[in-house]
Amino acid sequence: MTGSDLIGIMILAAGLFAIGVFGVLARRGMLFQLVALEVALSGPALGFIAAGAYHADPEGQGMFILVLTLAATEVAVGLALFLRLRRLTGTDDSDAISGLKG
Amino acid sequence: MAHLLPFVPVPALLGFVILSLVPVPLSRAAVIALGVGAAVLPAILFFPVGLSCIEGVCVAGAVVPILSIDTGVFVAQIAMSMDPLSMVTGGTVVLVGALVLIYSGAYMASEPLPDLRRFFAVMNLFLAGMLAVVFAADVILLFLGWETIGLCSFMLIAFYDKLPKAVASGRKALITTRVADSFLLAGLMMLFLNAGTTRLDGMLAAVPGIDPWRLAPIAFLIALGALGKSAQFPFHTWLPSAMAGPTPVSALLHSATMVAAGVILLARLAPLFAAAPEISAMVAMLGILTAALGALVALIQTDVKKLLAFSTMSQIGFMVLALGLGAPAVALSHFAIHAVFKSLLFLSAGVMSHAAGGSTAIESLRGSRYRQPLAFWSFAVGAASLAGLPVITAGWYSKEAVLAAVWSSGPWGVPLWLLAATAAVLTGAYAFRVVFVAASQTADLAAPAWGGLAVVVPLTVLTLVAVIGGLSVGALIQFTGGATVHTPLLPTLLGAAAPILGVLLARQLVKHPQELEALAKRMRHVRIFRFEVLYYYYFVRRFRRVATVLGNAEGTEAVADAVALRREGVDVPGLVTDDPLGRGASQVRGIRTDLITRATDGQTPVVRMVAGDPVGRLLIVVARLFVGFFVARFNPDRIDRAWMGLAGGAGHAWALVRRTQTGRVRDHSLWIALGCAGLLLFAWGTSWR
Amino acid sequence: MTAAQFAALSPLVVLAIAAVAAMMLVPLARLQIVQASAAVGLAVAAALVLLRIGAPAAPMGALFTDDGPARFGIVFACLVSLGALVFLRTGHPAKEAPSLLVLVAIGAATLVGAGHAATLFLGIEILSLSLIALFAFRLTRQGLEAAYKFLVMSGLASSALLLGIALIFAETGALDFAGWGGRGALTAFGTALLLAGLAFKFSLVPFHMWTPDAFEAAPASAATLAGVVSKSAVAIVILRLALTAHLPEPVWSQGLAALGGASVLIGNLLALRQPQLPRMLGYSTIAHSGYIALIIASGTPHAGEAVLFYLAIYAPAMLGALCVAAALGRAPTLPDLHGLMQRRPLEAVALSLSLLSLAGLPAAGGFIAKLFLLRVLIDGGLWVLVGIVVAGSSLGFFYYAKFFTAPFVGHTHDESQPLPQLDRGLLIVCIALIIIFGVAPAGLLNVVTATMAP
Amino acid sequence: MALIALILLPAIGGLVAFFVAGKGERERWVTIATFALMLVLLIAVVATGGDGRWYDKVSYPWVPSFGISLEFAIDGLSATMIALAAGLGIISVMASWSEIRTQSGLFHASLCWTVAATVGVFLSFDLLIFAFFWEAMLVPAFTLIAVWGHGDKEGAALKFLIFNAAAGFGLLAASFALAAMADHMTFSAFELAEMKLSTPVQVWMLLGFSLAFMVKLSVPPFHAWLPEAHTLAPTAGSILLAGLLLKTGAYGLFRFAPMLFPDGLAAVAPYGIALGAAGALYGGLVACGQNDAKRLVAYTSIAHMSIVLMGIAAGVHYALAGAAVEMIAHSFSASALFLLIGALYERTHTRDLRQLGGLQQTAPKFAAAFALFCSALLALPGTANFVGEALVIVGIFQVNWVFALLALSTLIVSVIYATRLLKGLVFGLPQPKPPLADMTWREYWPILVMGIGTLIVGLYPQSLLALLEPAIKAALIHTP
Repeated sequence: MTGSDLIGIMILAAGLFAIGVFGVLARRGMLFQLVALEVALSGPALGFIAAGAYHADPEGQGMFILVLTLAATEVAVGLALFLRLRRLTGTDDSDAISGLKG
Repeated sequence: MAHLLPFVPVPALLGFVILSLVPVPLSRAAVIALGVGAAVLPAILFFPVGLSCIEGVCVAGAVVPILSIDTGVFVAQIAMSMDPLSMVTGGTVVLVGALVLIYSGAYMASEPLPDLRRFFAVMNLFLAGMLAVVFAADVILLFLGWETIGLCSFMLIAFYDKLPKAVASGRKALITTRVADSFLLAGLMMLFLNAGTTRLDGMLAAVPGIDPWRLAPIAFLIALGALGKSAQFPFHTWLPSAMAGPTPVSALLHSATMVAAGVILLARLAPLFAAAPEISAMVAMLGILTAALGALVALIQTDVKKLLAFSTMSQIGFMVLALGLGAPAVALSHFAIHAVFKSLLFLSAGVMSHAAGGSTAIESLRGSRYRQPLAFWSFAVGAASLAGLPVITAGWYSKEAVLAAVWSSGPWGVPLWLLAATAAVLTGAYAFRVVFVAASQTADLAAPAWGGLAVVVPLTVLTLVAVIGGLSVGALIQFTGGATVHTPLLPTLLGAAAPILGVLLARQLVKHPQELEALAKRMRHVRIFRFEVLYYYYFVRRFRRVATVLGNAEGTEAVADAVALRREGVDVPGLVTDDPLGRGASQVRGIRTDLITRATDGQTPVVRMVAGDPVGRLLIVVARLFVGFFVARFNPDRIDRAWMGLAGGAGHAWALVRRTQTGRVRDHSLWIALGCAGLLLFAWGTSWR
Repeated sequence: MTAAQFAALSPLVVLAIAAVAAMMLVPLARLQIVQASAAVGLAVAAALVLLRIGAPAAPMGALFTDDGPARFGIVFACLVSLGALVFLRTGHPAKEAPSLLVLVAIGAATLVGAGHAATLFLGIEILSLSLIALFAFRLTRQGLEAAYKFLVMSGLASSALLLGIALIFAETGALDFAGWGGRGALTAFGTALLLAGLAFKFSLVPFHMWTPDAFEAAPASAATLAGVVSKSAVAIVILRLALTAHLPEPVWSQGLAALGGASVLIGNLLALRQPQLPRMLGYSTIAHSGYIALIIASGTPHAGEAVLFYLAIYAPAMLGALCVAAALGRAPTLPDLHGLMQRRPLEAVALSLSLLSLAGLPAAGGFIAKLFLLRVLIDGGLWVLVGIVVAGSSLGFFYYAKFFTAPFVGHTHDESQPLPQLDRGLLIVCIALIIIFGVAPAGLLNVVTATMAP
Repeated sequence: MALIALILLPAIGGLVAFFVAGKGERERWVTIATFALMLVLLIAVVATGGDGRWYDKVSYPWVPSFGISLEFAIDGLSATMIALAAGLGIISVMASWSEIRTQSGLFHASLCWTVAATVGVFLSFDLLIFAFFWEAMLVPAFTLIAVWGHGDKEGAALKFLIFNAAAGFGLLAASFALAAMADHMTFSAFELAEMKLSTPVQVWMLLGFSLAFMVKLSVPPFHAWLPEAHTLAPTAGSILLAGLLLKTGAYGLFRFAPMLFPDGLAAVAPYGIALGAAGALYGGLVACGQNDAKRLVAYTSIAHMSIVLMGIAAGVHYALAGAAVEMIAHSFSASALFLLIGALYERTHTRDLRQLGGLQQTAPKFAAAFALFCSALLALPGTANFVGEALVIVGIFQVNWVFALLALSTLIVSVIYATRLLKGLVFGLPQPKPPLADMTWREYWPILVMGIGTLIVGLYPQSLLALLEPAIKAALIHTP
């Protein structure tokens, strides 16, 4: 893998991250926000794989596994919160749960 | 006997301390006894001191040191002088003081006990302060006494404190003299810094060494201070209103002693003024101006005390004139004689008006000759002395000495003499105007006679002195170091004729009162007599405006309470219209026609008095615009409001920033994204090369 | 694994055992027992570190460092968690909260020892996830809302952090802090994103939005964990980054200074007229994070000591204030505090002293902390930052003073429960620490200096 | 050790008062006893005689790694100010005997702690310890105003706190900058004074210091906190604020500006004098427009403190002596007037000059006391205020006669506000209608003591100046 490949993949990773961020910003549904979060996390995951490959360093793959674990736990906790919130408020609109402000 | 000198003021001071500070109830008789005794004792103590002068102890420059304080910063030498000057003035003060207090023991006897006690306490304090002024041989003691008598004057003028006018008059006197005192203090400080000592003799010894460019301002400041205390033009306005005090106060403070303190000071610092001739000339000019104007204004007065006040002003003008011309001895002799006859006039006028039901209007004295013969005749003697009837009165001798000094004072002597002689004519006129009115018949003679030893003794003694004291004038002048000036016969004769002319004029005026009224009416349109109004307009009003605007009185709790009450519908009289500094009037909306009206509205009483005088009005308009401009710049709301604006700005910022905290997770995430973007931009910008 | 290495790791092991034990005890024992087991774990972990005072740093490899700041951080995290455990009242029959609390402590302990991206990441995630669970623990609408928002934002911040690490990794090929460096564009971008991710956990403006919500909605002791334990751990890790990594310079220091300055100003501004005590404290922690960030950004020789010193003084004040807030029921506002002095003098004194310390006025410890802050900034000649600190603190006086007075004036009625003995003990300890740090700071300063000594 | 005891005594006394408070008047007596003990201790220290410059001088390490030490020294100036602190403390307790009925323990504790912190300020010669006490005194004073004040007390207290605490940063920042320039880490003023700094650096440092001092002195335009704080504070608070806290600003300027920055002070002195003159005039003018008696006195404090500033800035012997005397004199007169107005307010529940009057008819003791202290206010010769102001003005004449004339004009303004106070309270028809009770002994004796003090210093200033002379000599920056 050459340096320019690495840059290309890094740009892709950053693009994934940006898409995820945009998803969180653009979607009001909580479920979609959680999905967008997964997309955002996949960006760095890709980055670690690519960088690990470039430097021939297994640590990159180790980081990849950690990121995946995190993504899974985040989604698990997030889904639990989502269910509880929807039962309590009857909506999945994240804009609607804005009781804490000021 | 010199060692007795420092103890002369002590009884008076003790009297004050006992009467005012010792919280023990005293009976009426005890208060009077204490108060009068504390004033008589100094006279008794002074007697041996005065006698020792005959033995020749009192020479110029004789000083009794009291103590010297090394403050670490400078050495303050407190001392009393035993020179002829202080002996003459001191003798006069103790004599007049004792007599006036004896008199007031009877005059004030019917006042409520607390007021009586306060009266005697302050009178005693005044006497102590006055003695400090006359005996002081150093500026510290001098200024101590100087300010003390100023404060006592305020307290005594405001004695009838339930009358707002009395308190206002007292404040006016105190503030006006304080303005002058500040000048005096400045002058004394500069003199002190140049001479390096607080002793007056040391200061005077240093005078020749002082650069004339420095000496002139020093002399100027000191002269202003002295003139202010002595109610000379342009500080004269406080004296007539000071007559709101009780009559003995007017007799002691505002005729005989306190107002003459300036004269004493000028006489004591005569070498200083001799070294600053231009300032001396100014002093002389102001003196003659006051003498003439005072006499003229006295002529049209309808109140006997006011008349005497203007007369005091005028007579002190004569003394100041003499001082300005470099004849302190003459001025001092006139001071002594004037003190005697002026207090005599006040005391006897007090008796007469007492018999007339307390009114001090000249008209109400009509018939006093039959009701109060003793008082009337002593008044007549006093008036004769004031007018300076030739040969038989003391006043003639001292005034002649002044006129002679004027005549022989160089190229300007003759015109000045003419002016002074005119003033003398007017003096005779106004003095005898009262006498003639009091001597006339009236239907109502039923008022009770009033007298007693406490009244008779002072009147008699003062009358005697006012008649025979003239014989001592020559000796006095010699004693205080002046030379008898031999004037040509013509001015002497003319000078003698002046009072007689005045008496004739008075006769005429009393016979035809309408002429006097016409004169009074005409004089009211002459601008110089509107001085009082201008003074009020330019200083008092302006000051009040500045103070109110600066003071931001709306912020105070009391006003806030009043506003709250008014909101509830309760009428609060003191809110806007009764603003203590009187700026409510400007709130009134009137029809505004032209600039002048606009600039002068709300000032009705004052402006009306200047109406028909375009120059005066223009001046006022300019002054008002000028001050308004500056006051607007100076508004303290701005200092405070700027600070509070900062606080308010922070509050607004809080409300603004707070709105970013919307509670929506998308908005919050947006901030995170923006933060990331910002940091990335920063990283991009700084790693670009 | 050598004995020294095991000894260095033993606190983490003990904490992990305690967390598991507390979890296992839930169906078997009463809440008190569960809490006790958590407390024992925390205390033993702290003691294990303290026993090794003076011991040389064990060679642990890049994943875990065993230096002074790490030990300080572990003890600090354990003790503050112990304090937070005292007033951990979730108001819910579930008894898992103590276990979660120990998990937070584990996260913090991991984070403070982090010398490698993996530990950094793990520590942050353990912290975040257990905090999310604690925020939501009451299952109230507000708690869930705060937890959800925190989850989403924390996810974003984590991805930013990870992307940053990935970018740096891509350029430098290293994942341990010591290997980070260089001046390439990728490192610069990576540093920016790394900073963003850390700033979120450190609640620096503009990544601060979650803080007040968490303080308002979560149980007060969860707020303590978020505001003190997690934040201190992040502070120590940022400090370690500043000391060991050679991150590209203008980005790291000036970026940190910019975030810190913004936090000082905006945090204080946001708290200015906030009527609610916990929310106000939330905003005020933003400002305090800002002060600490400024210290680190100054890069002066004493910065490390100043950070630890600041944290040590900040902790008892925040702990005391939040304990009182917990005692007064949910989200007490300014009027609720009126007359507190007559009703509950201990709470009133503790709250006032805590606020005094946070405001940085003597004789409370906060004054000394502020002195240190100013000294560090002035040593660095950073007069702009001094100006920002002065402006921010002056704003701070306003709201602290308002809450400071409230307990002494007026009267209100309340029928809340009297405070348990343990809470009283905690408050007394906080008061004592605040005063001792305020009038005799030499001891603490010595500890901090010794900690930072190489 | 005695010096530390002087600080610790009131600090501990406050704690004791806090805990013994309850039924009875125990906390009041404890507080009085504390201050009395302080006076005894102070006399014991002064009686040792010292070495001509310092009566006692000690130094203990506090935070050695920081270069901070507990560096305390006492000379005549410090001793005078501490005596004032203890005396005013006793007077404050007496003045609040019937006024303070709620949370009396905390009140007296705050009183004690305010005094303890100010004593610390007067003794400290380590800049950071000085700053420590400087900021520490704000807190109990803030509490005094915010809890026991009147009206919008919290607003007033906040203004007080924020102004002073924010300005305190100037002191802190300049101290650190100064220490950073030293060759080793030290904050000892004695050691820092040895440094030779260039004039511009000195000016900057001085500006930092004087920011704190001038806000405390409340020289316009930094005065905005003072009127509200003085007006709305309880009587004891006003007494301590005017009599003690303002003096710490004057003390700091007097002590440290010439000691640490002689060249800087000389360079900015004309501006200092001008600011003081303008401030004195401004404060006086504003005082003339007040209806609230307490507010009026508060503004006179601004005027008098500006005169002190002028004196210190002038830097000549007369002016410094005058400034020192004026500090003491103003403590007496302002505290006494606040005490009197507070006692009056307790009886009438108003301080509005238009709703009061005729005291000389109804309450002659009140009237006499007001007359005495109004005389002091207008700087009547014979009162300490005159000595102070006259010496300051003489000194300024040596420096610049234009400013001296400006300063003299404040004497004119002072007579206007003083007589306004007299007119509103003492003269006139007795108001309000039910005649009020005259002073009780608790109110009378403090007034008597302060009155005698004013007169003694006024008539025999050497009594005070001899004590202050070494400090004044040390503060000289010009010897014309």
